[in-house]
Amino acid sequence: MIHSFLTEQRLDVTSLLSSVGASDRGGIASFVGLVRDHHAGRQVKRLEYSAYAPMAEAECAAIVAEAETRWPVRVALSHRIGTLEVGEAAVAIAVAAPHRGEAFEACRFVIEELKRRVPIWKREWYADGSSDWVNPVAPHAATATEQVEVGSAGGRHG
Amino acid sequence: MIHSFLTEQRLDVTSLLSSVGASDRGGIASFVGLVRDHHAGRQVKRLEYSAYAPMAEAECAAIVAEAETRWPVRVALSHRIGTLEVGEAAVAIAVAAPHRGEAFEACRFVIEELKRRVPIWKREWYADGSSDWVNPVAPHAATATEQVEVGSAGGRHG
Amino acid sequence: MTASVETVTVKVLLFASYADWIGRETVEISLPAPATVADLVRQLRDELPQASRLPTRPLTAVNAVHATADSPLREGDEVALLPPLAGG
Amino acid sequence: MTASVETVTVKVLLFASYADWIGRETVEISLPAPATVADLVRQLRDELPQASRLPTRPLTAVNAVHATADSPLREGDEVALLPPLAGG
Repeated sequence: MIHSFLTEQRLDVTSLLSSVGASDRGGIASFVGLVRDHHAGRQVKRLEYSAYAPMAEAECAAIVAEAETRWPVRVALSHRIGTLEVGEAAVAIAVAAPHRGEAFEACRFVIEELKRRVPIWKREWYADGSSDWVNPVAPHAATATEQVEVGSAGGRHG
Repeated sequence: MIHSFLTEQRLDVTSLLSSVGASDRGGIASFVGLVRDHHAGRQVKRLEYSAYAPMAEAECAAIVAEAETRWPVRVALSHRIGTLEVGEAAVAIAVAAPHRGEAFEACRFVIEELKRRVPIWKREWYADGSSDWVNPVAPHAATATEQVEVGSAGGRHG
Repeated sequence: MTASVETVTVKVLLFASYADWIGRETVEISLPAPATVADLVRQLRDELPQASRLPTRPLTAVNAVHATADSPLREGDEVALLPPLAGG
Repeated sequence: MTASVETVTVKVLLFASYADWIGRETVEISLPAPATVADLVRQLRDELPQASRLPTRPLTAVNAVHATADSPLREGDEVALLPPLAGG
Protein backbone atom coordinates (compact mmCIF):
# COMPACT_ATOMS: atom_id res chain seq x y z
CA MET A 1 0.00 0.00 0.00
CA ILE A 2 1.29 3.43 -0.95
CA HIS A 3 1.33 5.84 1.95
CA SER A 4 -1.23 8.59 1.69
CA PHE A 5 -1.09 11.81 3.68
CA LEU A 6 -4.72 12.67 2.95
CA THR A 7 -7.51 10.60 4.36
CA GLU A 8 -11.28 10.71 4.69
CA GLN A 9 -11.09 8.60 7.85
CA ARG A 10 -10.94 9.98 11.37
CA LEU A 11 -7.33 10.62 12.35
CA ASP A 12 -5.79 8.10 14.70
CA VAL A 13 -3.27 10.08 16.75
CA THR A 14 -2.16 7.10 18.83
CA SER A 15 -1.18 5.13 15.72
CA LEU A 16 0.60 8.16 14.34
CA LEU A 17 2.65 8.48 17.54
CA SER A 18 3.54 4.80 17.59
CA SER A 19 4.51 4.90 13.93
CA VAL A 20 7.41 7.26 14.67
CA GLY A 21 8.44 6.08 18.14
CA ALA A 22 11.51 3.90 18.38
CA SER A 23 13.84 2.79 21.10
CA ASP A 24 16.60 5.12 19.88
CA ARG A 25 14.37 8.19 19.59
CA GLY A 26 13.51 9.43 23.04
CA GLY A 27 11.20 12.33 22.33
CA ILE A 28 8.02 12.67 20.30
CA ALA A 29 6.58 16.11 19.68
CA SER A 30 3.18 16.23 18.08
CA PHE A 31 0.61 18.69 16.87
CA VAL A 32 -3.10 18.11 16.37
CA GLY A 33 -5.34 20.72 14.78
CA LEU A 34 -9.00 20.52 15.76
CA VAL A 35 -12.10 22.00 14.14
CA ARG A 36 -13.08 25.01 16.22
CA ASP A 37 -16.67 26.00 16.91
CA HIS A 38 -16.22 29.58 15.80
CA HIS A 39 -14.29 31.62 13.26
CA ALA A 40 -14.21 35.35 12.68
CA GLY A 41 -17.10 35.78 15.09
CA ARG A 42 -19.40 33.22 13.45
CA GLN A 43 -20.56 29.93 14.91
CA VAL A 44 -19.22 27.02 12.88
CA LYS A 45 -21.32 23.84 12.58
CA ARG A 46 -19.01 21.77 10.40
CA LEU A 47 -16.16 22.02 7.91
CA GLU A 48 -15.50 20.62 4.49
CA TYR A 49 -11.86 20.15 3.50
CA SER A 50 -10.95 19.65 -0.15
CA ALA A 51 -7.57 19.34 -1.82
CA TYR A 52 -5.72 19.29 -5.11
CA ALA A 53 -4.89 15.75 -4.12
CA PRO A 54 -1.89 14.76 -6.28
CA MET A 55 -0.11 18.02 -5.51
CA ALA A 56 -1.08 17.91 -1.82
CA GLU A 57 0.35 14.40 -1.51
CA ALA A 58 3.55 15.45 -3.25
CA GLU A 59 3.96 18.57 -1.10
CA CYS A 60 3.38 16.58 2.09
CA ALA A 61 5.97 14.04 1.01
CA ALA A 62 8.42 16.85 0.23
CA ILE A 63 7.87 18.53 3.59
CA VAL A 64 8.42 15.25 5.46
CA ALA A 65 11.57 14.59 3.43
CA GLU A 66 12.86 18.10 4.09
CA ALA A 67 12.27 17.77 7.84
CA GLU A 68 13.96 14.36 7.91
CA THR A 69 16.95 15.77 6.01
CA ARG A 70 17.29 18.85 8.17
CA TRP A 71 16.92 17.11 11.55
CA PRO A 72 17.59 13.53 12.73
CA VAL A 73 13.87 12.91 12.99
CA ARG A 74 11.16 10.57 11.86
CA VAL A 75 7.95 12.34 10.79
CA ALA A 76 4.36 11.13 10.41
CA LEU A 77 1.72 13.42 8.95
CA SER A 78 -1.96 12.99 8.24
CA HIS A 79 -4.54 15.49 6.98
CA ARG A 80 -8.20 14.76 6.84
CA ILE A 81 -10.40 15.76 3.91
CA GLY A 82 -14.17 15.63 3.49
CA THR A 83 -16.72 16.71 6.08
CA LEU A 84 -15.58 17.24 9.68
CA GLU A 85 -17.60 18.02 12.76
CA VAL A 86 -16.57 20.54 15.44
CA GLY A 87 -13.90 19.05 17.73
CA GLU A 88 -12.61 16.52 15.21
CA ALA A 89 -8.94 16.48 14.22
CA ALA A 90 -8.16 17.99 10.83
CA VAL A 91 -4.41 17.46 10.92
CA ALA A 92 -2.04 15.41 13.04
CA ILE A 93 1.76 15.48 13.00
CA ALA A 94 4.13 13.35 15.05
CA VAL A 95 7.89 13.86 15.10
CA ALA A 96 10.28 11.57 16.95
CA ALA A 97 13.88 12.57 17.59
CA PRO A 98 16.77 11.57 19.82
CA HIS A 99 16.44 14.95 21.56
CA ARG A 100 13.36 16.99 22.31
CA GLY A 101 14.59 20.28 20.84
CA GLU A 102 14.84 18.72 17.40
CA ALA A 103 11.43 17.08 17.76
CA PHE A 104 9.78 20.42 18.62
CA GLU A 105 11.56 22.35 15.88
CA ALA A 106 10.80 19.81 13.19
CA CYS A 107 7.16 19.50 14.27
CA ARG A 108 6.72 23.25 14.09
CA PHE A 109 8.43 23.31 10.69
CA VAL A 110 6.06 20.66 9.32
CA ILE A 111 2.84 22.43 10.38
CA GLU A 112 4.08 25.81 9.15
CA GLU A 113 5.15 24.40 5.79
CA LEU A 114 1.90 22.48 5.47
CA LYS A 115 -0.08 25.67 5.91
CA ARG A 116 2.17 27.54 3.50
CA ARG A 117 2.50 25.03 0.68
CA VAL A 118 -0.07 22.24 0.69
CA PRO A 119 -3.10 22.91 -1.56
CA ILE A 120 -5.97 22.24 0.82
CA TRP A 121 -9.05 24.40 1.28
CA LYS A 122 -11.80 24.53 3.80
CA ARG A 123 -15.39 25.63 3.59
CA GLU A 124 -17.11 26.52 6.83
CA TRP A 125 -20.80 25.87 7.37
CA TYR A 126 -22.40 28.22 9.86
CA ALA A 127 -25.27 27.96 12.30
CA ASP A 128 -27.49 30.02 9.97
CA GLY A 129 -27.04 27.53 7.10
CA SER A 130 -24.69 29.71 5.06
CA SER A 131 -21.16 28.71 4.16
CA ASP A 132 -17.89 30.36 3.16
CA TRP A 133 -14.43 29.43 1.98
CA VAL A 134 -11.83 30.24 4.60
CA ASN A 135 -8.91 32.53 3.87
CA PRO A 136 -6.54 32.21 6.83
CA VAL A 137 -4.53 35.19 5.60
CA ALA A 138 -7.48 37.60 5.67
CA PRO A 139 -10.48 35.97 7.28
CA HIS A 140 -12.68 39.03 6.80
CA ALA A 141 -11.77 39.84 3.23
CA ALA A 142 -11.11 36.49 1.66
CA THR A 143 -11.96 37.28 -1.92
CA ALA A 144 -10.27 40.66 -2.14
CA THR A 145 -6.85 39.49 -1.01
CA GLU A 146 -3.95 39.63 -3.37
CA GLN A 147 -2.15 36.35 -2.89
CA VAL A 148 1.52 36.24 -2.15
CA GLU A 149 3.20 33.65 -4.28
CA VAL A 150 4.68 30.58 -2.65
CA GLY A 151 7.32 30.70 -5.38
CA SER A 152 10.11 28.18 -5.17
CA ALA A 153 8.54 26.25 -2.36
CA GLY A 154 10.99 24.94 0.18
CA GLY A 155 13.88 26.94 -1.16
CA ARG A 156 13.78 29.25 1.81
CA HIS A 157 14.32 26.30 4.05
CA GLY A 158 16.74 24.22 2.01
CA MET B 1 -10.37 12.41 43.32
CA ILE B 2 -7.40 14.71 43.66
CA HIS B 3 -5.44 15.05 40.45
CA SER B 4 -2.04 13.46 40.56
CA PHE B 5 0.76 14.23 38.13
CA LEU B 6 2.75 11.14 39.11
CA THR B 7 1.48 7.69 38.30
CA GLU B 8 2.70 4.11 38.36
CA GLN B 9 0.30 3.24 35.53
CA ARG B 10 1.20 3.26 31.84
CA LEU B 11 0.61 6.74 30.42
CA ASP B 12 -2.49 7.15 28.29
CA VAL B 13 -1.58 9.82 25.74
CA THR B 14 -4.95 9.72 24.00
CA SER B 15 -6.79 10.53 27.24
CA LEU B 16 -4.32 13.29 27.98
CA LEU B 17 -4.96 14.86 24.56
CA SER B 18 -8.74 14.65 24.95
CA SER B 19 -8.55 16.11 28.44
CA VAL B 20 -7.27 19.44 27.07
CA GLY B 21 -9.06 19.57 23.71
CA ALA B 22 -12.08 21.82 23.48
CA SER B 23 -14.10 23.34 20.70
CA ASP B 24 -12.61 26.78 21.29
CA ARG B 25 -8.99 25.58 21.38
CA GLY B 26 -7.92 24.66 17.88
CA GLY B 27 -4.39 23.40 18.42
CA ILE B 28 -2.90 20.76 20.69
CA ALA B 29 0.86 20.46 20.97
CA SER B 30 2.17 17.51 22.87
CA PHE B 31 5.39 15.93 23.99
CA VAL B 32 6.01 12.34 24.95
CA GLY B 33 9.33 11.19 26.38
CA LEU B 34 10.15 7.51 25.82
CA VAL B 35 12.64 5.24 27.54
CA ARG B 36 15.59 4.86 25.18
CA ASP B 37 17.52 1.65 24.74
CA HIS B 38 20.91 3.24 25.28
CA HIS B 39 22.51 6.01 27.28
CA ALA B 40 26.09 7.25 27.31
CA GLY B 41 27.12 4.28 25.18
CA ARG B 42 25.58 1.60 27.41
CA GLN B 43 22.66 -0.65 26.58
CA VAL B 44 19.71 0.08 28.84
CA LYS B 45 17.38 -2.77 29.80
CA ARG B 46 14.93 -0.87 32.00
CA LEU B 47 14.56 2.25 34.10
CA GLU B 48 13.39 2.99 37.58
CA TYR B 49 11.94 6.43 38.26
CA SER B 50 11.56 7.67 41.82
CA ALA B 51 10.41 11.02 43.15
CA TYR B 52 10.17 13.22 46.21
CA ALA B 53 6.44 12.87 45.65
CA PRO B 54 4.82 15.73 47.59
CA MET B 55 7.31 18.24 46.19
CA ALA B 56 7.11 16.77 42.68
CA GLU B 57 3.31 17.07 42.71
CA ALA B 58 3.52 20.65 43.95
CA GLU B 59 6.14 21.62 41.35
CA CYS B 60 4.09 20.05 38.55
CA ALA B 61 1.01 21.95 39.70
CA ALA B 62 3.03 25.17 39.82
CA ILE B 63 4.43 24.64 36.32
CA VAL B 64 0.97 23.97 34.89
CA ALA B 65 -0.41 27.06 36.65
CA GLU B 66 2.47 29.20 35.37
CA ALA B 67 1.94 28.01 31.79
CA GLU B 68 -1.80 28.64 32.02
CA THR B 69 -1.17 32.13 33.36
CA ARG B 70 1.41 33.03 30.77
CA TRP B 71 -0.46 31.70 27.72
CA PRO B 72 -4.18 31.16 27.01
CA VAL B 73 -3.67 27.41 27.25
CA ARG B 74 -4.96 24.33 28.99
CA VAL B 75 -2.20 21.94 30.11
CA ALA B 76 -2.22 18.26 31.03
CA LEU B 77 0.89 16.61 32.41
CA SER B 78 1.66 13.10 33.56
CA HIS B 79 4.95 11.55 34.71
CA ARG B 80 5.36 7.88 35.33
CA ILE B 81 7.30 6.51 38.30
CA GLY B 82 8.35 2.95 39.15
CA THR B 83 9.90 0.49 36.72
CA LEU B 84 9.67 1.20 32.97
CA GLU B 85 10.68 -0.94 30.04
CA VAL B 86 12.48 0.38 26.95
CA GLY B 87 10.04 2.15 24.62
CA GLU B 88 7.51 3.02 27.31
CA ALA B 89 6.46 6.62 27.91
CA ALA B 90 7.99 8.28 30.96
CA VAL B 91 6.36 11.68 30.56
CA ALA B 92 3.48 13.04 28.51
CA ILE B 93 2.41 16.66 28.14
CA ALA B 94 -0.53 18.00 26.17
CA VAL B 95 -1.20 21.70 25.66
CA ALA B 96 -4.28 23.06 23.91
CA ALA B 97 -4.48 26.66 22.76
CA PRO B 98 -6.53 28.80 20.41
CA HIS B 99 -3.41 29.22 18.24
CA ARG B 100 -0.63 26.77 17.55
CA GLY B 101 2.27 29.09 18.39
CA GLU B 102 1.07 29.37 21.98
CA ALA B 103 0.51 25.62 22.20
CA PHE B 104 4.08 24.88 21.06
CA GLU B 105 5.67 27.51 23.29
CA ALA B 106 3.77 26.44 26.39
CA CYS B 107 4.45 22.74 25.74
CA ARG B 108 8.17 23.43 25.42
CA PHE B 109 8.06 25.53 28.60
CA VAL B 110 6.41 22.73 30.56
CA ILE B 111 8.94 20.04 29.61
CA GLU B 112 11.91 22.36 30.20
CA GLU B 113 10.59 23.43 33.61
CA LEU B 114 9.78 19.86 34.53
CA LYS B 115 13.36 18.82 33.85
CA ARG B 116 14.71 21.83 35.71
CA ARG B 117 12.51 21.82 38.81
CA VAL B 118 10.65 18.59 39.49
CA PRO B 119 12.42 16.24 41.93
CA ILE B 120 12.40 12.98 39.98
CA TRP B 121 15.34 10.63 39.55
CA LYS B 122 16.04 7.68 37.34
CA ARG B 123 18.19 4.64 37.76
CA GLU B 124 19.22 2.80 34.64
CA TRP B 125 19.67 -0.96 34.59
CA TYR B 126 22.12 -2.15 31.98
CA ALA B 127 22.51 -5.30 29.91
CA ASP B 128 25.40 -6.46 32.16
CA GLY B 129 23.19 -6.35 35.27
CA SER B 130 24.75 -3.21 36.74
CA SER B 131 22.82 0.00 37.38
CA ASP B 132 23.49 3.69 37.76
CA TRP B 133 21.68 6.89 38.72
CA VAL B 134 21.38 9.20 35.74
CA ASN B 135 22.72 12.73 35.84
CA PRO B 136 21.42 14.47 32.71
CA VAL B 137 23.76 17.39 33.31
CA ALA B 138 26.94 15.31 33.19
CA PRO B 139 26.17 11.74 32.18
CA HIS B 140 29.79 10.66 32.38
CA ALA B 141 30.67 12.25 35.69
CA ALA B 142 27.45 12.08 37.62
CA THR B 143 28.81 12.00 41.13
CA ALA B 144 31.49 14.62 40.74
CA THR B 145 29.24 17.36 39.46
CA GLU B 146 28.75 20.50 41.46
CA GLN B 147 25.04 21.18 41.33
CA VAL B 148 23.74 24.52 40.21
CA GLU B 149 20.97 25.70 42.47
CA VAL B 150 17.48 25.97 41.12
CA GLY B 151 17.06 28.93 43.43
CA SER B 152 13.82 30.86 43.20
CA ALA B 153 12.16 28.37 40.91
CA GLY B 154 9.95 29.91 38.30
CA GLY B 155 11.19 33.40 38.99
CA ARG B 156 13.13 33.46 35.74
CA HIS B 157 9.90 32.88 33.90
CA GLY B 158 7.44 34.93 35.92
CA MET C 1 -4.74 32.94 -45.57
CA THR C 2 -3.46 34.44 -42.32
CA ALA C 3 0.04 33.81 -41.00
CA SER C 4 -0.08 30.84 -38.63
CA VAL C 5 0.59 31.79 -34.99
CA GLU C 6 2.13 29.13 -32.78
CA THR C 7 -0.01 28.46 -29.70
CA VAL C 8 0.26 26.62 -26.39
CA THR C 9 -2.80 24.80 -25.13
CA VAL C 10 -3.00 24.09 -21.41
CA LYS C 11 -5.56 22.65 -19.04
CA VAL C 12 -6.54 24.97 -16.20
CA LEU C 13 -7.66 23.43 -12.90
CA LEU C 14 -9.87 25.45 -10.58
CA PHE C 15 -10.50 24.71 -6.92
CA ALA C 16 -12.65 25.76 -3.99
CA SER C 17 -13.82 29.41 -4.25
CA TYR C 18 -12.34 29.86 -7.74
CA ALA C 19 -14.27 26.86 -9.04
CA ASP C 20 -17.41 28.25 -7.42
CA TRP C 21 -16.99 31.69 -9.00
CA ILE C 22 -16.26 30.41 -12.48
CA GLY C 23 -18.76 27.59 -12.25
CA ARG C 24 -16.40 24.89 -13.47
CA GLU C 25 -13.37 22.90 -12.34
CA THR C 26 -11.42 22.72 -15.58
CA VAL C 27 -10.95 25.06 -18.55
CA GLU C 28 -8.88 24.41 -21.65
CA ILE C 29 -7.19 27.52 -22.97
CA SER C 30 -4.88 28.30 -25.89
CA LEU C 31 -2.32 31.07 -25.67
CA PRO C 32 0.11 32.59 -28.21
CA ALA C 33 3.54 31.09 -27.66
CA PRO C 34 5.69 31.71 -25.74
CA ALA C 35 3.38 31.99 -22.73
CA THR C 36 3.80 32.36 -18.99
CA VAL C 37 1.52 31.82 -16.03
CA ALA C 38 0.90 35.59 -15.97
CA ASP C 39 -0.23 35.50 -19.62
CA LEU C 40 -2.62 32.67 -18.81
CA VAL C 41 -4.18 34.48 -15.86
CA ARG C 42 -4.57 37.67 -17.90
CA GLN C 43 -6.27 35.82 -20.75
CA LEU C 44 -8.53 33.87 -18.39
CA ARG C 45 -9.67 37.06 -16.69
CA ASP C 46 -10.40 38.60 -20.12
CA GLU C 47 -12.14 35.59 -21.68
CA LEU C 48 -14.36 34.43 -18.81
CA PRO C 49 -16.37 37.29 -17.33
CA GLN C 50 -16.79 35.48 -14.02
CA ALA C 51 -13.00 35.19 -13.84
CA SER C 52 -12.58 38.88 -13.12
CA ARG C 53 -12.95 38.03 -9.41
CA LEU C 54 -9.68 36.14 -9.61
CA PRO C 55 -6.69 37.98 -8.15
CA THR C 56 -4.33 39.34 -10.78
CA ARG C 57 -1.55 37.21 -9.29
CA PRO C 58 -3.14 34.14 -7.78
CA LEU C 59 -1.18 31.27 -6.30
CA THR C 60 -0.51 28.84 -9.11
CA ALA C 61 1.01 25.45 -9.81
CA VAL C 62 2.22 24.00 -13.08
CA ASN C 63 2.00 20.22 -13.26
CA ALA C 64 1.40 20.06 -9.51
CA VAL C 65 4.47 22.12 -8.59
CA HIS C 66 4.23 25.66 -7.18
CA ALA C 67 4.83 28.19 -9.96
CA THR C 68 5.41 31.93 -10.23
CA ALA C 69 3.93 34.53 -12.58
CA ASP C 70 6.84 34.18 -14.98
CA SER C 71 6.88 30.37 -15.06
CA PRO C 72 6.81 29.32 -18.75
CA LEU C 73 3.96 27.16 -20.08
CA ARG C 74 4.38 24.24 -22.45
CA GLU C 75 1.82 22.40 -24.55
CA GLY C 76 -0.30 20.09 -22.41
CA ASP C 77 0.69 21.59 -19.06
CA GLU C 78 -1.79 21.39 -16.21
CA VAL C 79 -2.03 24.80 -14.59
CA ALA C 80 -3.78 25.00 -11.24
CA LEU C 81 -5.12 28.26 -9.83
CA LEU C 82 -4.97 27.89 -6.07
CA PRO C 83 -7.22 29.93 -3.76
CA PRO C 84 -5.68 30.96 -0.43
CA LEU C 85 -4.46 27.76 1.18
CA ALA C 86 -6.31 26.74 4.31
CA GLY C 87 -4.87 23.38 5.34
CA GLY C 88 -4.06 22.49 8.93
CA MET D 1 27.32 23.49 83.81
CA THR D 2 27.91 24.81 80.26
CA ALA D 3 26.03 27.77 78.82
CA SER D 4 23.01 26.47 76.96
CA VAL D 5 23.25 26.94 73.17
CA GLU D 6 20.04 27.33 71.24
CA THR D 7 19.73 24.70 68.52
CA VAL D 8 17.54 23.97 65.50
CA THR D 9 16.62 20.37 64.86
CA VAL D 10 15.61 19.46 61.31
CA LYS D 11 14.78 16.29 59.45
CA VAL D 12 16.97 15.63 56.42
CA LEU D 13 15.50 13.68 53.51
CA LEU D 14 17.86 11.83 51.17
CA PHE D 15 16.94 10.51 47.73
CA ALA D 16 18.29 8.36 44.92
CA SER D 17 22.11 8.33 44.77
CA TYR D 18 22.46 10.35 48.00
CA ALA D 19 20.33 7.83 49.90
CA ASP D 20 22.44 5.02 48.43
CA TRP D 21 25.74 6.63 49.46
CA ILE D 22 24.68 7.46 52.98
CA GLY D 23 22.72 4.25 53.42
CA ARG D 24 19.58 5.88 54.74
CA GLU D 25 16.67 8.02 53.61
CA THR D 26 16.27 10.27 56.63
CA VAL D 27 18.64 11.80 59.17
CA GLU D 28 17.73 14.00 62.11
CA ILE D 29 20.29 16.69 62.79
CA SER D 30 20.65 19.52 65.30
CA LEU D 31 22.47 22.72 64.43
CA PRO D 32 23.45 25.79 66.45
CA ALA D 33 20.92 28.54 65.79
CA PRO D 34 20.66 30.50 63.60
CA ALA D 35 21.32 27.96 60.85
CA THR D 36 21.13 27.94 57.07
CA VAL D 37 21.00 25.21 54.46
CA ALA D 38 24.73 25.69 53.91
CA ASP D 39 25.39 25.10 57.64
CA LEU D 40 23.35 21.91 57.49
CA VAL D 41 25.22 20.54 54.48
CA ARG D 42 28.58 21.37 56.08
CA GLN D 43 27.66 19.62 59.33
CA LEU D 44 26.22 16.60 57.51
CA ARG D 45 29.42 16.20 55.50
CA ASP D 46 31.45 16.42 58.72
CA GLU D 47 29.31 14.13 60.87
CA LEU D 48 28.57 11.29 58.45
CA PRO D 49 31.74 10.02 56.82
CA GLN D 50 29.83 8.64 53.83
CA ALA D 51 28.36 12.11 53.30
CA SER D 52 31.66 13.47 52.03
CA ARG D 53 30.57 12.33 48.57
CA LEU D 54 27.80 14.94 48.67
CA PRO D 55 28.50 18.08 46.68
CA THR D 56 29.35 21.08 48.84
CA ARG D 57 26.34 22.89 47.37
CA PRO D 58 23.74 20.30 46.48
CA LEU D 59 20.26 21.12 45.22
CA THR D 60 18.06 21.45 48.28
CA ALA D 61 14.46 22.01 49.29
CA VAL D 62 13.04 23.20 52.58
CA ASN D 63 9.55 21.94 53.33
CA ALA D 64 9.17 20.81 49.70
CA VAL D 65 10.13 24.17 48.18
CA HIS D 66 13.41 24.75 46.31
CA ALA D 67 15.91 26.44 48.62
CA THR D 68 19.29 28.10 48.31
CA ALA D 69 22.46 27.79 50.40
CA ASP D 70 21.50 30.78 52.55
CA SER D 71 17.90 29.74 53.16
CA PRO D 72 17.31 29.87 56.95
CA LEU D 73 16.27 26.75 58.86
CA ARG D 74 13.62 26.62 61.56
CA GLU D 75 12.87 23.99 64.17
CA GLY D 76 11.10 21.01 62.60
CA ASP D 77 11.87 21.90 58.96
CA GLU D 78 12.14 19.10 56.45
CA VAL D 79 15.26 19.62 54.39
CA ALA D 80 15.63 17.55 51.24
CA LEU D 81 18.97 17.03 49.53
CA LEU D 82 18.19 16.53 45.86
CA PRO D 83 20.56 14.66 43.55
CA PRO D 84 20.72 15.95 39.94
CA LEU D 85 17.14 15.95 38.69
CA ALA D 86 16.42 13.46 35.92
CA GLY D 87 12.70 13.71 35.23
CA GLY D 88 11.22 13.71 31.75
